[in-house]
Amino acid sequence: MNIATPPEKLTAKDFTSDQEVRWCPGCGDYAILKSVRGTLADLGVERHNTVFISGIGCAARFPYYMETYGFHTIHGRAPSIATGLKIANPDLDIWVISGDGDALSIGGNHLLHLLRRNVNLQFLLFNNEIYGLTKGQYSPTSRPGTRSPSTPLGSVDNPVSAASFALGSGARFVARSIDTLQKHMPPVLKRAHQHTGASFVEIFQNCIVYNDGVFGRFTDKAIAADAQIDVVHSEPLVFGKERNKGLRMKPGTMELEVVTIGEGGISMDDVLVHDETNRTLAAMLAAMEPPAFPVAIGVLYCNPGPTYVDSMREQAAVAKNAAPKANMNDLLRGGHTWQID
Amino acid sequence: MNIATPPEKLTAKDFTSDQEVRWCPGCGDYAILKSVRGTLADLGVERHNTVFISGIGCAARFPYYMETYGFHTIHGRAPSIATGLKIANPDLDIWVISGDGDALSIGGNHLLHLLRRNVNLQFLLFNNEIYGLTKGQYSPTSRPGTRSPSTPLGSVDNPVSAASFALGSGARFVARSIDTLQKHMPPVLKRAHQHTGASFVEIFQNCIVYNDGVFGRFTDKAIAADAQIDVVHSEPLVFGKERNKGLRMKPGTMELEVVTIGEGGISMDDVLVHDETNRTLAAMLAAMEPPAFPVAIGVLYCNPGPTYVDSMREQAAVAKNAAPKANMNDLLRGGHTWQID
Amino acid sequence: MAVTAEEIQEDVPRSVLESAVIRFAGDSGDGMQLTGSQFTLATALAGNDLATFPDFPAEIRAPVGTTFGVSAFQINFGARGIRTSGDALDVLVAMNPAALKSNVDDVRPGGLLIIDAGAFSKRNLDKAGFAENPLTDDSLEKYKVLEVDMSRLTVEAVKEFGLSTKDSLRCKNMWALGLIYWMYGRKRQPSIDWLNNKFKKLPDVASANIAAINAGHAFGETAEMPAEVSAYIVPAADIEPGLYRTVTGAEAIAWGLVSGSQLADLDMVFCSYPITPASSVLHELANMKHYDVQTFQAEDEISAACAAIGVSYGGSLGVTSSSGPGVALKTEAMGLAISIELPLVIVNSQRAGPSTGMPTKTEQSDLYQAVYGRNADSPLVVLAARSPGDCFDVAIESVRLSTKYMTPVILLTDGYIANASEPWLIPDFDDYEPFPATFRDNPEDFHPYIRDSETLGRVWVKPGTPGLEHRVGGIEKSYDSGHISYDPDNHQKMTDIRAAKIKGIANDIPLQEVDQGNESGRVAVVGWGSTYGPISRAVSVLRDKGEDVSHIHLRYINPLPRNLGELLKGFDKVVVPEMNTGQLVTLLRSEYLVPAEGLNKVNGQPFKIAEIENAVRARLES
Amino acid sequence: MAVTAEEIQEDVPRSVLESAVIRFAGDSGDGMQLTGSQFTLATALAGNDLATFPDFPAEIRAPVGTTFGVSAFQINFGARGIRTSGDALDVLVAMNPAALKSNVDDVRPGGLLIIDAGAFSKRNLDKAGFAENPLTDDSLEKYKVLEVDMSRLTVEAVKEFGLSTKDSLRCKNMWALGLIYWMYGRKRQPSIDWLNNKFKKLPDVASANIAAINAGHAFGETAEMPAEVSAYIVPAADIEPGLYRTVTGAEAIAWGLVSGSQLADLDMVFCSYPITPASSVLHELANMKHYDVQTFQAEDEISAACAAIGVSYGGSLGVTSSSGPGVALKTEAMGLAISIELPLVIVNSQRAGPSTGMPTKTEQSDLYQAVYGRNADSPLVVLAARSPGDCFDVAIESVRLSTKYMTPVILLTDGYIANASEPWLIPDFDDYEPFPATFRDNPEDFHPYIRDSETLGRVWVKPGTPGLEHRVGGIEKSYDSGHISYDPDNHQKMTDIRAAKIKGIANDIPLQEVDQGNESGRVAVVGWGSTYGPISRAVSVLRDKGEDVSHIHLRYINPLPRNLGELLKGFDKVVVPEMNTGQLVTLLRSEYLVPAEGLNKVNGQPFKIAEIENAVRARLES
Ligand SMILES: Cc1ncc(C[n+]2csc(CCOP(=O)(O)OP(=O)(O)O)c2C)c(N)n1
Ligand SMILES: Cc1ncc(C[n+]2csc(CCOP(=O)(O)OP(=O)(O)O)c2C)c(N)n1
Ligand code: SF4
Ligand code: SF4
Ligand SMILES: [Mg+2]
Ligand SMILES: [Mg+2]
Repeated sequence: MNIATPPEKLTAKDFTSDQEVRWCPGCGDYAILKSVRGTLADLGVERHNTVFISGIGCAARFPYYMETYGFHTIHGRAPSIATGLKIANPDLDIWVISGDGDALSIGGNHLLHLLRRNVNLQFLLFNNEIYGLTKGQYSPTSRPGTRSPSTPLGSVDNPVSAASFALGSGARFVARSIDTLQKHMPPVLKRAHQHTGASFVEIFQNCIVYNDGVFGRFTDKAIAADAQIDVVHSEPLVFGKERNKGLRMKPGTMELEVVTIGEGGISMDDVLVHDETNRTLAAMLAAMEPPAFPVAIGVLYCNPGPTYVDSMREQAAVAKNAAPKANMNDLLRGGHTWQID
Repeated sequence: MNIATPPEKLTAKDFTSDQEVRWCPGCGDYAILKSVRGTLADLGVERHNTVFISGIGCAARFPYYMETYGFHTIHGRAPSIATGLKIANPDLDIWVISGDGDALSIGGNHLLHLLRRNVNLQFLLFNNEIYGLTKGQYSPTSRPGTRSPSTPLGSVDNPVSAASFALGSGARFVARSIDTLQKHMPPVLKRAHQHTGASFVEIFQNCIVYNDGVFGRFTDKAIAADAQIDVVHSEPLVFGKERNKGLRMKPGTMELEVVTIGEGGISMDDVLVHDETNRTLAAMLAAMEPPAFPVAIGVLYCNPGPTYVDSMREQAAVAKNAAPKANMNDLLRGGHTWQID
Repeated sequence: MAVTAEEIQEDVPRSVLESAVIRFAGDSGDGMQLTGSQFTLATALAGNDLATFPDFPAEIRAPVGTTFGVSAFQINFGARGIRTSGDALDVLVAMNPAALKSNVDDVRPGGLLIIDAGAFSKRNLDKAGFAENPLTDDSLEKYKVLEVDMSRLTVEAVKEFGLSTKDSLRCKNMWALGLIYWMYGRKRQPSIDWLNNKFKKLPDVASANIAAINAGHAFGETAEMPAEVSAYIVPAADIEPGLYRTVTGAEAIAWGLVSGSQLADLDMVFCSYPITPASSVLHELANMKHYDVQTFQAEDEISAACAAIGVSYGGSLGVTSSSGPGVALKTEAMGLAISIELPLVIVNSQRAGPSTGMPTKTEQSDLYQAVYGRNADSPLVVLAARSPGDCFDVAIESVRLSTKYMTPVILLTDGYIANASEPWLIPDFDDYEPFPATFRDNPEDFHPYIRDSETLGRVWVKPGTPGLEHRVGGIEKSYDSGHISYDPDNHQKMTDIRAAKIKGIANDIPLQEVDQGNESGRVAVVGWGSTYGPISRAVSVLRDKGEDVSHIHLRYINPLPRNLGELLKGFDKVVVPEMNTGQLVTLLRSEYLVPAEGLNKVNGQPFKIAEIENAVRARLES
Repeated sequence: MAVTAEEIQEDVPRSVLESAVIRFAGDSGDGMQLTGSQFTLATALAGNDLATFPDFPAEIRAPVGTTFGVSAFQINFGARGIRTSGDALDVLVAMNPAALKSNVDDVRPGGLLIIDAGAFSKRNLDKAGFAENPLTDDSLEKYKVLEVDMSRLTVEAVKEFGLSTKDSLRCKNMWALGLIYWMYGRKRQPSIDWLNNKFKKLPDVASANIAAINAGHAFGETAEMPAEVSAYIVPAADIEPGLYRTVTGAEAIAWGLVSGSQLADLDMVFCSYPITPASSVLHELANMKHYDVQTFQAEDEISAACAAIGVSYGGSLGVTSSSGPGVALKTEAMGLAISIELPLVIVNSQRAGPSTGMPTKTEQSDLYQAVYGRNADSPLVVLAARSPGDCFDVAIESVRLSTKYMTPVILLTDGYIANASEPWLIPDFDDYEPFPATFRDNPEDFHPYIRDSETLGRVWVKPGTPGLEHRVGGIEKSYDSGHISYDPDNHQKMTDIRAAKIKGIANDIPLQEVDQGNESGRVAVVGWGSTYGPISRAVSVLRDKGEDVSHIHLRYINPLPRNLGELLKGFDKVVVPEMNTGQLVTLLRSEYLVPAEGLNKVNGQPFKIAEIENAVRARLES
């Protein structure tokens, strides 16, 4: 057990609980765990004020490994439990950890409402496009044709895009990173933490056992630079090994296209500048799929707005100011009464 | 009871069941009922092949009033029941009827998955921005500040936009109409019927008892022409009493703006032409809110793709072709066996 | 005893009645609920004891004039203790043919029908499904009938205020109220005050309504009444002295929960999703932000239950509320609360089922669900309220047990209790013993599953407390440490302690008392919940006739009071009336092996006294 | 009897055993489940009766060498009828320290430990949490210990095939299998064939594994074995003649459902959401598209249940499947199916709870949930399977009752049955009587709630049938017409008929038979589900010793067989062993007022024979 006063500056190790980590060796979850611990240390948050809430799944084991408060709840319901917790105690710094099945299959509705209510917390979705814990069935984010124990001939449903769904649900912060990008993830997590409201972060996570390499199409070293674009607010949307590729609006259409700077008269000025406050652009970036487009990572959208619990508290404060001091006897005697002697 | 062979051409009356309609007098649901009956008659569909599935709510009483097959199920689950029905019998023509609470509060997850799977049926959402049946609590589509029995001081949550949510969920047909627009609704319903896949139609419906006039901001006769835009594929996005207002991309941005044709050098050529196959445009149209913008009605998006049940059936057909004739004894004896004498 | 309101000044000869049952019935738009509650108030002020039964149509606003659009309000009042809203009607006020049609069968032979003849148009008769006008054939022979064209008389009475005909006609309920006020010698002033207040901004409407009351009253005083109709007096009842108000079950639950959380020194967050007949608790609490109450209207019942768990995890009191179908959805979350051992109060306002069933009708059929309705061995506490006023105390007790034992508690009430109002002797909040919750804040030797050796409840920790960081979840936990454990013996130990904790609560609740009658004897009638009224009255009727019958009414369903088995074994027969097909009876039989028999009724209506009386008599005779 | 495989040719002297219990335990990556199933096959081919118990770790791939990463497979086989996987181990094969640590306590004193000494490195000892090396201290004193450096011997044996050390070491399970084959005189050829087939595309791997088997076998034949280790023979058992295969409960459920739907002449759509230990039924059926089976992996359990209702509404057979927490989520939908009166089969593969509990461990604690776990009066049919093979017949019976009576049926199985495999006398499908479903297609006098006068089941109509258009829902329906009805008497009538329909099924199911023993006597041991094996063995042990004990095992939980009450009343004592805190016992006590007593165990492990034997003996003596 820890002493009550945190030391001056905590390290990643201080955020490490005494529980043995039980993911498969080589699972992408390890890398995310490492990033999160490091990020918390960098942020200088207090352990006792930090709570990790998760549903069920491999990803959802995460809270056990953090030396903070942690609650491993039931499948799909972490957003609701986190909302209740935030209402009860708005000062807590809450991180929700979820998988693609947990968040987008059974839990899709709660995620929608968490996002539209804009409850102030961080929501990390570990997307491995598979149900890890239950041994490899396809998930709502699995590519069409995914062969799995429940789809031996290949899945036939259209997958949902986590980021598009979040934007459609009214999310005001949508970002992405990749398990292996240990330099990229911490700043994204910090932005999420800094944002007031529900911060939705999708992290592509490799399930080495049931879906190994499914993100290879944009994470393989050889092609990563050409298959990813790290979007940064106010900066041009360029990418590529030579950083000579860019995104622009295809003239006369409402679609993005990839252009090569220096080819066909295209200059840097033709390239779109990222505006993270623009939902339309964010939606287009979220929808990009290789090989035609690079996969967008970084902060796709950030546009703060009123948050649920704060608005609720403000309303309560006004009501309390307006109403007489709360006394149960007053309440009980508040209506029409009569005396029997 | 009806006779087995349908007469040559059915009328709206033929789609009218013998059940007394039990909505409040003046409820917008009556107008929708009328449109749907008329549309079915116009479409020349067969009553026995048509099924209405609903959840719970005032809107969900709809099936009782149709002389077709009808199933009034439980709150929020109509999409799932309809999916099961479609798998069992792909030839049925299924209409799901839902309210804003039924579809977007308790049923949001099933709607998401119905849309992403693209199950071939029509989904009509009667959006009155309130819980009618349970006597007027605010709903996830209620404007912020809505006073209701559960929010006596006004609601504080950000509402979800039904059409934006549908698009974010991967819907391939998204349209809108208004209860009172008896000329507008039937063609929209016909397009929905014609579209192969999940056709999502949001209908603004006035709840005269608990939320009367909430759509007045764009349906009041006096302002309707300026506050609505009926979008038509391949036609310019113009509206207004004088039909001199239009939508265009605000130059240099990723945003729509309203322009007046003939003012400030704006001509018809500057106005965007509606492309119902473009998801980005559809999302921008769906997000438009008065007074800054008109409310978009008509077919916002239509872009067919593979449908779940058809793909499932095709896969099964291939498997059946490949595998030997199904015989239970073969199956039971299929593995390693041994004989004890 | 004396009523503080001034005594009735009589100038007509009045027959004295011990009690009377009146039902006001009309179209949903006719304002019958308002009429009923005004009469209730006037009756309470007159010092009678009373019980009411509002009966709403399922539709929000069914088409005017149809039978399924009829709204009714029944009141039973008397000079003696009143326990039910009454078996058979002495008076039915029927504002239209549909109201007559759907209610006349409940009038006792010889009872009085007061009928708005002005509403008996061909069209309305058709809508109600009358082939013949019942006022002109002899179908109402066995009743006394007072036909008055209330519609016309009302329109005339309010003419001077310039209302439209439609608005004028909306005053006819007040005309009827005025007539009934005259019949029972009620004072009009409180209703007049109420109207003036309600229509502050529409003085013409207020005046019209008041004129209608007065006109109805005057009609009684002056009209040539048929011989059968007379004026009555129902003397004041012998009621416990004190300050009274009327209260519905929904209100009392809300106030009880708030009181409980104050006694526990906790903020409360009430998380719910609307559903009939549970929503009124949400509505009540949504107005109580100044009592440190937050309300959260969740996207569904699952989310509501989970948010409440999140609240309790955060160190406030999480409460959730629904009706049967909604509670069904909370089942998995309740399992988490049991496993995680956090306080959680779940209020179930029962309604008729299965499935959507009859949402506006009452039933007691969720006892199985409450006691047994979860996967795995999942014990929790189940309490039941017997009447609107009782809801207050049961809600407080729910909070006490939930926080003291770190366990979910299900509070069973029903649609009848939720909507019915009864006069309530207002308790003094200062009389209640506080039971402040304690939170662990000492990191020394801390483990999240350390238990209180007496209650077996685990420690409660507020996230945010330095040095107590820990992780818990719905997976089986190691005894004390709370770490994940798949150890076989540990699971046995944890299962046993979860069971022992709930069982042990039997030592912290009162012994079961016999409500009426002896502690042993021929027949015990055992009830729970809203059957209290009819059982109580039926047993007192039988006892008055010298029968050896006792009434035992349970507040604690799980665990059962520790003396209950002994008690039941002292009776030759145990009869268990329930508004279900026999649920408590299963519990009693399996727990005590007593040959308890069910007396069951599931038609969405409360028991009639006579039903219970007859059934018990049959057992006495057999 | 004779085994078609050629008879064993012996050249060593072998002691004869009546039965033996072996457990293979190692790291998740050590292939213990494969080893176990190969040994099972060889044992079945040798004509022994047998029962197995696979025990997986909860984690997908826990870190190598830890105790929570240990995977085990137990088999009990013999020359007599075998009913359980065995109480205590005769032989434990431990491939690493963690495997020894977590399994050694189950070995009987004097039992044999076969240990891969090569895996007992300091690192592995640490990971397993051994302070001392148990091979060098005296902690294993009470066992016979055979230490072999299997790792090294395997690497040597497979050297010639050029595998990496890692891949070479992966063959060590086959080395152990070879040794055990030698010990029990098993034939290697079937496993060799299997390896050649499995590694068709990797002939080196196949050869290496075969070499390992042979090396292990040769080690037994040639090594200087310590005196305690000898070779055995377990003679063939007296088994009913016929064609056999091994089957797991999950497979048998899947095939039974398909068979049932074929007998009912229906297509089947299986709608499910993955959850341990239920998923394997989904996996099995996903491969059976050519049997007119569709599978739908829904977004959650609610959707799965609702989709299945949609399927049945459409005139196919809707089936859904889950484990306790998932079934909890289906509760509201089940209420709809009850109200709408459509067929629906709900398979519950029970696991240890509450909440997430211990997903990979078995329990029988969802009986309350199945029988009572819904809001309102919501009767449905509950059946329970007793063994893997029994799942086939119970699944067929579920389909029969569900379609014949238009009702949901819950089929209870559990994690133990789902995963365990047993030899199964393959039935001839043609022996099963078809029970084709009938659909109404005649519009004359049609109402959707017309009932069959015998079954009380309502008519089934396929949407798409001309002239039968109609509307139904979860609101209470008018008797016959199916229209919405709030009529009080109608609700009573509908509630009563729903109950009567389910009760009446008692006339369509077999009378309860006594599995072993007399129809009356001193003690009846009453069980249900997967406790069949241990109860059966314990009772036969007791009876062999002359005790007056009978075994009654229930397949029908609701309704109960109509002679059960009579039967139970014929015994002085009724003992009910359950892997829960006492659920069936509640049913029996309340239903029949018999003083049945529970014998309960909830540690995630099946009963041991001795536990039941001792408990029954205690009752006999008291
Ligand atoms: C109510 C319920 N349904 C199903 C399950 C089984 N289950 C556990 S985790 C899981 C899905 C895991 O997938 P995901 O959320 O993507 O997490 P991952 O394991 O891939 O990290 C499922 C179906 C459960 N625990 N509870
Ligand atoms: C499980 C469950 N929860 C709650 C309810 C209560 N309920 C019935 S309809 C409804 C909401 C109705 O709103 P909406 O879907 O917008 O339909 P409307 O009545 O406005 O047409 C609610 C909360 C229910 N019937 N079942
Ligand atoms: S199954 Fe996949 S997601 Fe789960 S721990 Fe293993 S590698 Fe990671
Ligand atoms: S409550 Fe509103 S939505 Fe419902 S029937 Fe009445 S007017 Fe229509
Ligand atoms: Mg996943
Ligand atoms: Mg609505």
